[in-house]
Amino acid sequence: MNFDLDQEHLDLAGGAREFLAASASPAAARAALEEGAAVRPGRAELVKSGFATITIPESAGGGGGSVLQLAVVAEQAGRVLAGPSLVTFARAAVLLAGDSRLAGLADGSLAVAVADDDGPVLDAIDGDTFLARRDGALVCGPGTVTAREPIDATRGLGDVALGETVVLAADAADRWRRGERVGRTILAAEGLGAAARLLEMGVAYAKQRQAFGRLIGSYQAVKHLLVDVYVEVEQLRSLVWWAAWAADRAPAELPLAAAAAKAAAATTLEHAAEAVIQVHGGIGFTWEHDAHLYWRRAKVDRFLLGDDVAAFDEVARLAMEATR
Amino acid sequence: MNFDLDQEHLDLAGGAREFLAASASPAAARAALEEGAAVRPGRAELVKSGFATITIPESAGGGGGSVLQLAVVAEQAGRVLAGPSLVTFARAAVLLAGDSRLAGLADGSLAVAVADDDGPVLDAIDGDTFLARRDGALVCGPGTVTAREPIDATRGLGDVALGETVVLAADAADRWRRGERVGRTILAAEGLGAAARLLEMGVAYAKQRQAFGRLIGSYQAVKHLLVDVYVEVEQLRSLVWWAAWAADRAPAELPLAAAAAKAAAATTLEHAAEAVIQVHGGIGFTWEHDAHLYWRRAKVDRFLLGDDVAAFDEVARLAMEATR
Amino acid sequence: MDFDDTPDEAAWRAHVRSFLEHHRGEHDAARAWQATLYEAGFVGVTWPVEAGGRGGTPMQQAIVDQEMARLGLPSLVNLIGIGMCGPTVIMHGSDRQKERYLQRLLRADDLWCQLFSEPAAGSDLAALRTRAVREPGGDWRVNGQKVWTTLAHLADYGILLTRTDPDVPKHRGLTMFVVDMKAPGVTVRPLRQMNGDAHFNEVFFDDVLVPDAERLGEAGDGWRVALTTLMSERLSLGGGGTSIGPKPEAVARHVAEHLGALSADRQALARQELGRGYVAALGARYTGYRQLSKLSRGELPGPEASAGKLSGTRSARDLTDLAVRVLGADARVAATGDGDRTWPTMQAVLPGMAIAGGSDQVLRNIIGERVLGLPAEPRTDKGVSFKESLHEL
Amino acid sequence: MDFDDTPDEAAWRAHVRSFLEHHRGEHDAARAWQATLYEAGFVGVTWPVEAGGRGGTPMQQAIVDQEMARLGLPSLVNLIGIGMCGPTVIMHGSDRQKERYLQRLLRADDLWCQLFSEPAAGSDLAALRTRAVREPGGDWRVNGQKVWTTLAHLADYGILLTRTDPDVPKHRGLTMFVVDMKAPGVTVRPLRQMNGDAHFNEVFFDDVLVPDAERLGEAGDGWRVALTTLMSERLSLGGGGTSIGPKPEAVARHVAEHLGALSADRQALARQELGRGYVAALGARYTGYRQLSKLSRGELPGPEASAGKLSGTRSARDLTDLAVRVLGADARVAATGDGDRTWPTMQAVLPGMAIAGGSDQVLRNIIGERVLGLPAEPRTDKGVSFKESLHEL
Repeated sequence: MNFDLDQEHLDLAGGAREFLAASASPAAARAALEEGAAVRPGRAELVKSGFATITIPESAGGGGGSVLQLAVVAEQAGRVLAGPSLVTFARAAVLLAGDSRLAGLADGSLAVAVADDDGPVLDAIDGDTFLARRDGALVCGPGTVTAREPIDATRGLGDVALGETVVLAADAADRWRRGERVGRTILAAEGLGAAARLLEMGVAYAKQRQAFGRLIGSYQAVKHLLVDVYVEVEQLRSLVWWAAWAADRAPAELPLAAAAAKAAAATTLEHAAEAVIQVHGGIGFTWEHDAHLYWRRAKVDRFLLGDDVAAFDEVARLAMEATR
Repeated sequence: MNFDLDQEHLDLAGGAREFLAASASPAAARAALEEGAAVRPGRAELVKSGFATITIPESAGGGGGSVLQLAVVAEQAGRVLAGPSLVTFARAAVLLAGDSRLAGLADGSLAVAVADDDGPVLDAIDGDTFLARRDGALVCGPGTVTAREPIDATRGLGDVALGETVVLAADAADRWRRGERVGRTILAAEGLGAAARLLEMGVAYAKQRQAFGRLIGSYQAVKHLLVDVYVEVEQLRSLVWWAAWAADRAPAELPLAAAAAKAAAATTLEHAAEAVIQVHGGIGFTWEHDAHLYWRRAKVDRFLLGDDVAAFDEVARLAMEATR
Repeated sequence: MDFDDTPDEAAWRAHVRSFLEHHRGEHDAARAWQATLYEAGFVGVTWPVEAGGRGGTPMQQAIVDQEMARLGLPSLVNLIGIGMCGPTVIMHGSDRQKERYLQRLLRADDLWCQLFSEPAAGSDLAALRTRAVREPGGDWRVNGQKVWTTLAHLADYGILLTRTDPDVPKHRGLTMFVVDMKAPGVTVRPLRQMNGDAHFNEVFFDDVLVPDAERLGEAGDGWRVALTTLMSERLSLGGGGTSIGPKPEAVARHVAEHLGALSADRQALARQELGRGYVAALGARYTGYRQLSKLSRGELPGPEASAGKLSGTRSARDLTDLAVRVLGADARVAATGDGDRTWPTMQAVLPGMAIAGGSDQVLRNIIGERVLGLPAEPRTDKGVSFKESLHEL
Repeated sequence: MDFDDTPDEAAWRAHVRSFLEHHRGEHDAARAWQATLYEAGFVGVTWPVEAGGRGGTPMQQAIVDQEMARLGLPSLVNLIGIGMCGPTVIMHGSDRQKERYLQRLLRADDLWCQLFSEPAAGSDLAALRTRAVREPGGDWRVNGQKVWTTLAHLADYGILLTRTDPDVPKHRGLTMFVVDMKAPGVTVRPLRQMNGDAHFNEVFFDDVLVPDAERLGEAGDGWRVALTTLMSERLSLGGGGTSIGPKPEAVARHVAEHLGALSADRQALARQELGRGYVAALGARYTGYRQLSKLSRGELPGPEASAGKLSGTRSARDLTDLAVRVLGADARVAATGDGDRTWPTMQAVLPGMAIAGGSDQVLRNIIGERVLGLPAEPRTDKGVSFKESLHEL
């Protein structure tokens, strides 16, 4: 066993951080919210960078890489609230496997989004090609998108009314589920990055702000709040790596690992955002501070790809099944 | 509005504290657990003191007092882990209203316990007369008691197999429900006393024990733990007083108030016991320390008269009904 | 013990109710509405008669508040003036100040704000840096910045806490003033919160001249004066049985409306959450009633009143979270399909509630030390002059 | 990244598994069982060869542990000796001590205990008072009391931390010894925990003579020696992916067995609780695997290993609470109708887990300061001699 990132992953993370930190930021997320500015880095840049298409086979023009590699990149995307989500690319890559449209996803000529059956769709806003389920079949087609007033504008949520669709696969249940699970893994990786970044912000502030003659990080009330976030973030990191590894190497473990990672990401990111706002005091709940942009991400992401409640329920069902 | 105890109540509390502190104690609870010693002060003493029979009308030989008065006494009983529970007397007084057996409850010639439909019965161990529900009717009769290995020996829990019963009331639904709600109120009052006593123990220890050159109560980690218990205890106190007042004066408010008090007592006593063991460190989880006797009370009481989950559910249902 | 109105209270309630029902249409003109209520004797109920008040009881004030809430009427426009600034002027002001300000404040002829917090002085209020320097003529020149000032953009006057002596320990070098918000050198800038609204302001003081006659209390005695203000504030946050955040009944109604759309499993989970939040909210409410009863007997509000804010903030957060969750897929966006923004908006306001008016951490210290009598932490800033403390770290 | 055994690890696992399956019947005689395993090379896997160990990797040790757990075999009787006392002797003992003690310890010819905690020195271990005074001949006379000593009633030897110089600050006046538990003046009394069991002891030292040759490290250097022991302990509590309290799989099995007896609403609630506890337990387990991977690359266990204990204690408590709840009405008593005491017993053990081996509060300080780099609290006991500190408060 060697449960840690290899040097190859660390190099990939470094490259992704460099690209994403230059092309996305909390400031861009604020501008998207405030002025409807475009989400950064945006589809075209993400595709061009090669990061969005890592899991697409080389034969279709993608990177031919692993889910773990994409998860490593997704953590970096979460740190800077990048959009559109790598979740969208990851799911689409699974659903379009073997289809000629996969090349369109890889070269950026198609702007794909995956429409779940319930409510506003992730990255629908600038989508032109929608994948959906119809009576158990996987279908694809254009759609009319109605933007919804955003909590987190980087998620591009909109209602989708599908136009004329074609059937890509008649019985797509397994493929759809794998897409969801890979999507949950990448969503959790983005949540990991956001939560880890929040923790850094909180720790940095606690080392610099003083009250009553001491740095506030020396108070147990502040210190222990941040430690609890640290513990959650590190455990989330372990679950994300496990789920990504399982997606690549141990499909039987993926359902449990992906549900666990999804659930842990939802609660960890929410706890991190609330704790870090609290540590910052008044400045933490101002519009100009970055904390609320991560808080917004937390409040939205917890409801994507099933909510935390559904994920915990699934973990319990799978855990009980495994004992039979 | 004057939502506070009157002088009459304060005097009653003082008298009850004096009697109960002399006749019951955590040490007695430990002896009951260790050697099967009798529960203190025991039925006979409790009846003789007049405290157990406060809510029985004077015409039947009782005190003719209020549920609020009994709640004031029950708080003192909870402080010293007295047994049998005043819950048993309070419920029996409601169920036997108008029946000749009520005088037997008042003069101590009958040892009554109330058998719910599920599992081990409170104060069954030394009971000779059992009240129960059969097909909607209120029945009464002797029973065979099988003692159960106790978590908290002061609760006298045993399985009851009823012998030949007589029907006291054919349609006893309302009376049974009132008995439960008055019982929940008194149970919550006993829980209040136990939780308040735990808090005192924790605060006293935090003012006296030192670590790393300071009294441990000066550390925020300890201080805030105790403050959170304080806040819960004071809110429980308010809910107990409200429920008892409602039992006497505002029957329409009793269902919500009793369910809220029951639920709050379950969680508050549990939190208090766990926090105060934690504050005490190693000494807190020794057999010789009193903390675990209160912890045992918490672990049992939360499941009496319906568990906390059932009580929270009932609060929600009543709250939603009230908005219609 | 009893929850019923006394005969006096019942008569007062009937009077308040009938008046409000008759005049409820007038509340849109906020200042005029307050003046109307003042003329009716419903504003500053507990203020002394000589200060323009009614000399009434906290219970009478609570009855007014309850009847206003029953009709869904908004809070008074000058609430901070009535709840915090006025009581400070009553306690520490000169006769001229009382004469000049109090009645106009109650009538909302003048609006007031409170200028205490600063960017570098949040929880540690006494670390504030806004300087007031005595001029040769005896008046004061003020420079500095305040923050989190509600209503500053509309206010006519404010009570302003300044540092007048940096060479003594921080609590001893402060002085309080009444400041004219229209005076030259006062600049107000709105400050947006995380939900996008601007309920607060930053206020900049740039060589603002304040007459010595507008000093409140002695020079150097500002901390003691500020404690009067803060004690008054304590009662208005989670005290007296008022709810922090949403009323639990409103959440129960909202959940009841949406419950049918949920699966049976989700209904059970929603009821658990509602039950837990509701019990906490009831606990806070009835604990507030106990405080109110004490006040009505003439007891002062103690530090235990802060417990209401501590638990109220938590239950408000939990209840609001439930209210958002039952929106289902709409919970991901800022407005439902019908355009309802109530719960997402409430959700975005609550993180501030655990900070404003005393952070959870500071309130726990206060209760731990002043109610439970636990020892204070060792202070590293005791006896150090304010000036030195700036260079300590 | 991979979770698979390397070829070497796989071979080791096959060897361990086959040996254990062949010898599993022998574990009832605890000392003999340990000796059998020692001869097989399964005890002290990571100890150096010259200390009687195998010079193996933490992963090889983990494989032994996993295979033992797979067969439901109990822990080794001398676990504290192997995990804490032995490593301390290896690091700080004389050649004579190593020669005399180490191999016998691994074979369980001698059992060992660790004598650090005292009634007045729990979290603040360095405040201990047990005195060792140098005799004219150079040996030491020990008086004092230790507490929470696992296995003291059976142990042949213990490592004993004493105060030898009360006139210097508390961390500097300590000295560590190996003490013969059968020596005159050593009295062991069982100490009952809240669940009624007596896993711990009090140990009294009454003029016990300890030869200077049994000193571990220099006089006055006891704190540094103790840190070796404590670092070894850290790994054995919630580190390396082992569970604190019940295994989550065991809870899942138990819940699955009882779920059918619950209402549909209760089933939904039980699944939520199981899911939450299970995710936390998995998070702790896989974080432990990351630590194990680091150790196998030769990195030292850092303070972040304590995170596993912190979260493991919490998830163990929540999972056990669920396991008790699904017993229904039997949850009120200490044994089910069938006489099963598993879950009530586990419930009564867990409060101690948040205290023993570093309380939650102390672990949070350590992680906050040593992992996150947050500033320490001001210390009031720095530089004060131990003797003075006793009179400080």
